Amino acid sequence: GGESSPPAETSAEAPASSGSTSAATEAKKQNAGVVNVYSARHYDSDLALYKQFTEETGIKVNLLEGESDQLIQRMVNEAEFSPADVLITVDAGRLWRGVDRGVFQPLEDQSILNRIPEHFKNPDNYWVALTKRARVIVYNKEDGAPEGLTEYADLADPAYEGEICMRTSTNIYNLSLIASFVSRQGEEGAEEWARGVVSNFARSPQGNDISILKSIAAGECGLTVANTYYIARLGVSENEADREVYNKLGIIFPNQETTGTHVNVSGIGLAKYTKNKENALALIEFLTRPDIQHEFSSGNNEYPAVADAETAPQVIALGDFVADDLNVSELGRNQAAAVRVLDRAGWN
Amino acid sequence: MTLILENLTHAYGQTKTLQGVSLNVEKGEVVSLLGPSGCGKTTLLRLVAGLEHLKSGRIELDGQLLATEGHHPPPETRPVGLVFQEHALFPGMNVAENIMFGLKKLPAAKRQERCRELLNMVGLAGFERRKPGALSGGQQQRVALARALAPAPSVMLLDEPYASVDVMLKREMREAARLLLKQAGSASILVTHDPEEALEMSDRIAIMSDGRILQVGTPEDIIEQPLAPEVAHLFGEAQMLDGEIDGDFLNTPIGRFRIPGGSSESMKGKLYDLVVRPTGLSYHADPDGEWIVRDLRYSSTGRILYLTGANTDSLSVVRVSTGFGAPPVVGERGHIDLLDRHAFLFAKKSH
Amino acid sequence: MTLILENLTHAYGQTKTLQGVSLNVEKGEVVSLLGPSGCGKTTLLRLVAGLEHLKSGRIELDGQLLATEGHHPPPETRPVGLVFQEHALFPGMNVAENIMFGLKKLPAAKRQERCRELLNMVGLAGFERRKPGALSGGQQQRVALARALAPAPSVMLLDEPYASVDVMLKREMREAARLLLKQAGSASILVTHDPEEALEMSDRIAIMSDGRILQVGTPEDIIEQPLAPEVAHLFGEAQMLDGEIDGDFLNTPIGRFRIPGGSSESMKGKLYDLVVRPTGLSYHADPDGEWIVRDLRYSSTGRILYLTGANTDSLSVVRVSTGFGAPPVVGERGHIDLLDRHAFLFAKKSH
Amino acid sequence: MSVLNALPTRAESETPRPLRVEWHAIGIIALCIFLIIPILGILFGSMAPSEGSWDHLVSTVLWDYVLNTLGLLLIVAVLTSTMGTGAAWLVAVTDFPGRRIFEWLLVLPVAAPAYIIAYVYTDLLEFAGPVQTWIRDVTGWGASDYWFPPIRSLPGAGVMLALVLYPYVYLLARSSFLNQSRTRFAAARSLGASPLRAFWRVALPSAKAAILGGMALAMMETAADFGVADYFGVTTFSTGIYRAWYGLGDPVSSLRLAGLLLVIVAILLMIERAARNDSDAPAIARDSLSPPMKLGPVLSIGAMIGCAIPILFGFLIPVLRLIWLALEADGVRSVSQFVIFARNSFSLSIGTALIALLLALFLAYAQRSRTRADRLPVSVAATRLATLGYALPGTLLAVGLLLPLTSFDKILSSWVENQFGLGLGLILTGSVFALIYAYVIRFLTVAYNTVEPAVGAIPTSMDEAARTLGSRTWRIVSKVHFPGLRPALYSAALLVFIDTMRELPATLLLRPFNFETLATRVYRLASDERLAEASTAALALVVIGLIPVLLLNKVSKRH
Ligand SMILES: Nc1ncnc2c1ncn2[C@@H]1O[C@H](COP(=O)(O)OP(=O)(O)OP(=O)(O)O)[C@@H](O)[C@H]1O
Ligand SMILES: Nc1ncnc2c1ncn2[C@@H]1O[C@H](COP(=O)(O)OP(=O)(O)OP(=O)(O)O)[C@@H](O)[C@H]1O
Ligand SMILES: [Fe+3]
Ligand SMILES: [Mg+2]
Ligand SMILES: [Mg+2]
Repeated sequence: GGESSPPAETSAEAPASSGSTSAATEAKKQNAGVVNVYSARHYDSDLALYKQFTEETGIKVNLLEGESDQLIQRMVNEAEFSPADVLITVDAGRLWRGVDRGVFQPLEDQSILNRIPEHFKNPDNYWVALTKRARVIVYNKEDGAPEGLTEYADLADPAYEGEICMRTSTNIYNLSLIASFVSRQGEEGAEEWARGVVSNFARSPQGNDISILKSIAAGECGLTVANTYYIARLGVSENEADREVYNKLGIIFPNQETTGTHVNVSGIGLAKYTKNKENALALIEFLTRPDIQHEFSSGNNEYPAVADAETAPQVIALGDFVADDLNVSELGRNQAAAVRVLDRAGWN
Repeated sequence: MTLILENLTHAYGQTKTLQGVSLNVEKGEVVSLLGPSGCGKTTLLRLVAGLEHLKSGRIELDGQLLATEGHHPPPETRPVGLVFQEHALFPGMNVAENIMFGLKKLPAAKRQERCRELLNMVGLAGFERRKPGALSGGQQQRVALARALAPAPSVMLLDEPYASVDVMLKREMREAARLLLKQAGSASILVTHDPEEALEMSDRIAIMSDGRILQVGTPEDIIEQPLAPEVAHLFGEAQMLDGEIDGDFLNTPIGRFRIPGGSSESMKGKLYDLVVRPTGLSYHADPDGEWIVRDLRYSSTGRILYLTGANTDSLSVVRVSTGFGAPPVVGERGHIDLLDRHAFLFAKKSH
Repeated sequence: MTLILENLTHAYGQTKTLQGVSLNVEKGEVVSLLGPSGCGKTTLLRLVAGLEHLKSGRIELDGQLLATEGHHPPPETRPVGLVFQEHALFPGMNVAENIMFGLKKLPAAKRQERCRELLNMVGLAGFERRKPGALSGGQQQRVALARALAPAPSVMLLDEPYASVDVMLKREMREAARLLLKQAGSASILVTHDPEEALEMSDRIAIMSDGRILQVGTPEDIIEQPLAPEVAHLFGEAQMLDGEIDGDFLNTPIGRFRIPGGSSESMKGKLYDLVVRPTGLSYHADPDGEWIVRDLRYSSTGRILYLTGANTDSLSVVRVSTGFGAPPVVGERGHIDLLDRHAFLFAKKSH
Repeated sequence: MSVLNALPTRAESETPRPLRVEWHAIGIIALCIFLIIPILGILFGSMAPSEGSWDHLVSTVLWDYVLNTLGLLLIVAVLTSTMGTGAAWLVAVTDFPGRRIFEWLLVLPVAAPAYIIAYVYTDLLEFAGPVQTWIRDVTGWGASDYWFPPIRSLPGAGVMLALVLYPYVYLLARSSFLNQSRTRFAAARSLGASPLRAFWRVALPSAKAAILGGMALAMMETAADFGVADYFGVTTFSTGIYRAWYGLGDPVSSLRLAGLLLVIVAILLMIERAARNDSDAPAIARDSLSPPMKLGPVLSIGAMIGCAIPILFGFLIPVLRLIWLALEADGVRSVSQFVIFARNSFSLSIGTALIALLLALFLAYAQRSRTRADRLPVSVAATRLATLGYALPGTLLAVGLLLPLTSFDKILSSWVENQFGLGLGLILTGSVFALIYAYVIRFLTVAYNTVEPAVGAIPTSMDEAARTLGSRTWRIVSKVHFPGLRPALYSAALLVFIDTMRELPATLLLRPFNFETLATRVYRLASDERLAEASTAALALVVIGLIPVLLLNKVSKRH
């Protein structure tokens, strides 16, 4: 949509500099003026923020986007030669793995740390969250709200047989959700739940959040779980068909009475071998500033990670909720267990 | 089963290859097609087989139209077999599979039987399992022949099927093939470069040149009464000389010959082609003779003398056959007489 | 420039193809290689050219070792030209480019010149721009010949270079090629299936059979004194008969022949191969004769009678050459005499 | 070995000789080692002890991986070979209205990445898509009142992949059919074989090497595909490898899966090699100029439909839909930003195509040469391994390459630092060099499989003739072989170019800072589930892929 797609020039800015010279020599040359970002966030709206950062500080942002795990792998391999100054990833599990594999160094800047609520940063301050997204239950309003469905656990209820559509087990969002089950109920509990869900599947796991949301609206699927920013995005889309889909969707924030709705984060950490620490900290500081946090919210429809940042109206419109206060590091720690649970439950 | 070719013409792009060819072949008859390289023999066979489309004319088989302008039934619907000049064996199949390719309608036992029979005929029993790539040139050619003969088609077209087969085998093979063709009652056209083969193998001979048929006739006709110098030239190692009638003599660039029957009034001063075979000349030694013996070579049918005119500068030779008596000596002089057989005079076409 | 082949052996896998072949060819000499299909002629040429590796033996050129066991210089380093039986023209290049391919060292003008010369020789002037795919079989062969002749190599190997060329052109081409080869002083080996061609073209003839050389000699030697029945059989349309000496006669399955010089004591009762050319027999009519005239065919050198024995059931014929007088009538009886030329008796090897 | 078979002539005559140092062989092995680093890395890596996840995988999902992967491979093999071979034969050998146009239109689908096609088709055909919605609107049916083939399924994935992969078979088969002797085909027909039987018995066996080569490519790409399989929820080795590494966090199990996949692919390739047989085409097809077989009106229509189907579904529908989406998303506005992405994509692709082509030629010739000892079994095996890279999921290849590259970089960098006191940083990693290296490893297979049958089909008699005329290898290759190889070389360059254009995982991981290609651009948007916005970039990707397709058409016309 219009808000989420920045004007053309912004995204053209980043690749404008020649890519053929080595990143490392480039870093050397302009040591004072750059910050090298490895990012697994690939939203056009982020590019606008980097541009704004450069305008404000004169520090040039060199961007390398990729998948979280590969970026971590690359940093591990590069070790002390790594040009990376900060790493941004989109899932708590990945942040946890980054810590696990030692690519971060602790953030010591209290002014930054203080902005972030406790369970949205690493206990040892290896990273802080930038944004959060809730994973909510979605149904088709025309079919009426499913009665008694208030918990994730209820999705395993045989009452919803043939209703549920899910993504595959390669998808990190669901893995994190399951990981939270594993944290609370152990592998067996999680598996029992997963089996219940599997037996309620309307079709084998497939597609992505957006496509499943459309299936809900079309009536092919009765229930799913989806990230809030996808739902909000449909609502503000310029495309009329998208807005029609949005209008048909009903949202349930699960576990309001108990643990709170499952929330995931994207986060940023300082690279262990950063050579532009000042600039890197400046960038982190910038990205956690309340006004910029608001931009995240309006640009990509996410919830700000910083408590006093203003949430965008289309996100507020989804409703208010109590979030799970499980430390998101737990999600990473239990991710492998989540995969095993899904394998055993036959959730492909 | 009569194959009738009527006034066929054909061209590859702009290159005219056939210009009005007509020919009939009876059931069981073998007609040889003889002519210089590039004259259109292969093209003619390809037209009959349906591999080329004719530009005009018609082909009839047994009273039924086989092809004409705008009507070109595909090759597989024509009862026509073709031995390709370039063999065209199937490289992935072994010899037996190649031969049995055209026999798919027969039961397997019959097929095997026929294959064995043909392999014996072409002297390749025991080669069943070889791939064509592991055969010598002549062996490949024999397989190609056997493959085409296998289905005993009503019309059989053979494009130089013996070119790379040695004489002895060739003789056997052509007798055997002739028998097979006669048994099957096929109307056959045999392209060959070997006039002797044509004479021996065929009921009739057609002589082609430059996309046209010059003469069709029995071997005797063709040998004894050639209608064109080109025809006469083909047989018996003939040589062709330009000449002008001068009284009872023919003056040629390499010497003069007496004309056996003398010349008529109307021939006087005209230009002629003399086509003469070594056997159409006789030689006797004579110290005053107009010819000098330059060389003397063996052929299986006797000695051939090479002579040049004593009174010309030309080094061109004329070849004369002699018997097996005492040979003339190189350097001696002698007379040459034109005999009234195997020597032919053709009035030159006016330019 | 002498090419010496000494005791060459070769095999394709388990198939032995050459078993101790020795042959010398002098500078400027043309040696023909004659032999049945599959006897190893092509293989021999490939060994000399360096396309196959010999198993044992040695090849020398001009006193220099060219190849031996374990020493196989690649073809491009050998001063050897080869005309391939299957032509092997380069399909992407036109005729002129094909011919000039081996002339890369000459300046362009010279190259063009030479190409023109050779094209004239093979009768293909004007075909420079044609791709090989648009040539007739004989035309392709002629291009292959011209291409090999172009660099005038010290050793020239010709594998049936005239197989698909018509007689008239063949005669011209072989004279021209002979001249070129003599001029270049090449030592040449010419594989051919045509005994007449061998006789006419070559200084000496080598007869091969089954991977061995049976006889090497001048044409006269080979014709007049064949050392093996296979050799005698090759020339002059010879026929081979099994026979047993019975007094002064030779009894064959198809009839008996009187032996011209009579038989010696030691020959009595032995088995013999009779190889006889039509010209080695004479016929005269005789109502009491032991032979019956069955057919009468023309050949360019006279009539050929086909006779069968009157006293045998065999339908096999014997062919006898007659002169040009009044022809015998089919069905008449007569005598056949063996002449003392062109008829050869070979004692059968004991089994 | 296929090449040996392809040259049935006189190869056996080689007398065995003692081994000696052959520089050729050493060169090949060195090159291959250079190329199989990531594969070796995987094989070694998979031998490390696993942390227990392996047993878990074996007991739960491994069989799904095996069955689904084999199923997918089977579907792709069947569909690509029938579509590719059939279409190739129609346009190469027969004549019907529009043949010339179809001849090059048929290549087009190769320009579209499979995952884009998959996105587009699901968008069109899924329950919520316009097609089913329309059906429901017209008929008034509800969700459960009718059956519609589920697009996101194993067969669906097979069809998607086959639609973009059949051109591999098509291109290779076509050039093989064009080079074949028509005389042989004519011989079969004059022996009474219908065109179909003649095709089956004569034309097809001669083209077998090419067709199998194309199928092998399609199948390897299928084995390596992640995008389609994941989106369609088909659990294959490729998705499993990804999950084992990133979900289970167990690289060892991931590498074991990859090793297993490679073994399966290698076995399939061995079957493929064994199935090839002699296909020596004579040098000169006498009637190569004569008109192709004319089809009657009924057959013509059949042929046109047959050729139109793959084009329609593999290209026309998806591209039109993309255009539709691009217009809807107002993508026209953002066209200008594609110039730089396109330039990056284009130059990388050209570079990779050229390098891969050269290496493929080198390897193909090494396999062909029969007089040298470089046909040592080691070098044959090395070549086989070196051309297996295509079957590796790109992610794994990238990771597999990262390790040796950075190690080398570090050594280099420390050395420079010690010697000159210069902080060099990492030169190779994160440079265009690393990218091209990765591409070449991956796409050499494509170039090799395309070039090798063509090289193998050159009759040895051509070489022999040229050599007896005094020419050495280089001149033979450039003057005698090149004209015949040209179509295959162009096809190989085209395929590598397009494959490079759309390569994603290695590009993502190994590229320098601020370096975007069209593929990464498409990925950014598509991975954010913004199909509409991605459509413009996807279109650009397809359009640039068309450039070489058009060029190919131009040059092959001259042929
Ligand atoms: N690649 C091969 N593998 C096995 N045997 C072969 C191979 N090539 C040829 N031969 C056999 O070797 C023998 C000699 O072959 P060669 O080509 O030398 O014969 P040739 O005398 O030239 O015959 P032709 O006159 O028919 O051309 C033949 O019996 C042939 O079948
Ligand atoms: N594809 C083609 N394009 C142009 N001209 C061709 C083509 N094929 C053959 N020709 C020409 O057509 C003429 C007749 O060819 P054809 O093959 O019928 O000759 P042929 O009599 O069989 O000769 P040969 O005895 O040499 O085989 C030749 O001059 C040849 O050059
Ligand atoms: Fe997302
Ligand atoms: Mg011909
Ligand atoms: Mg031979």
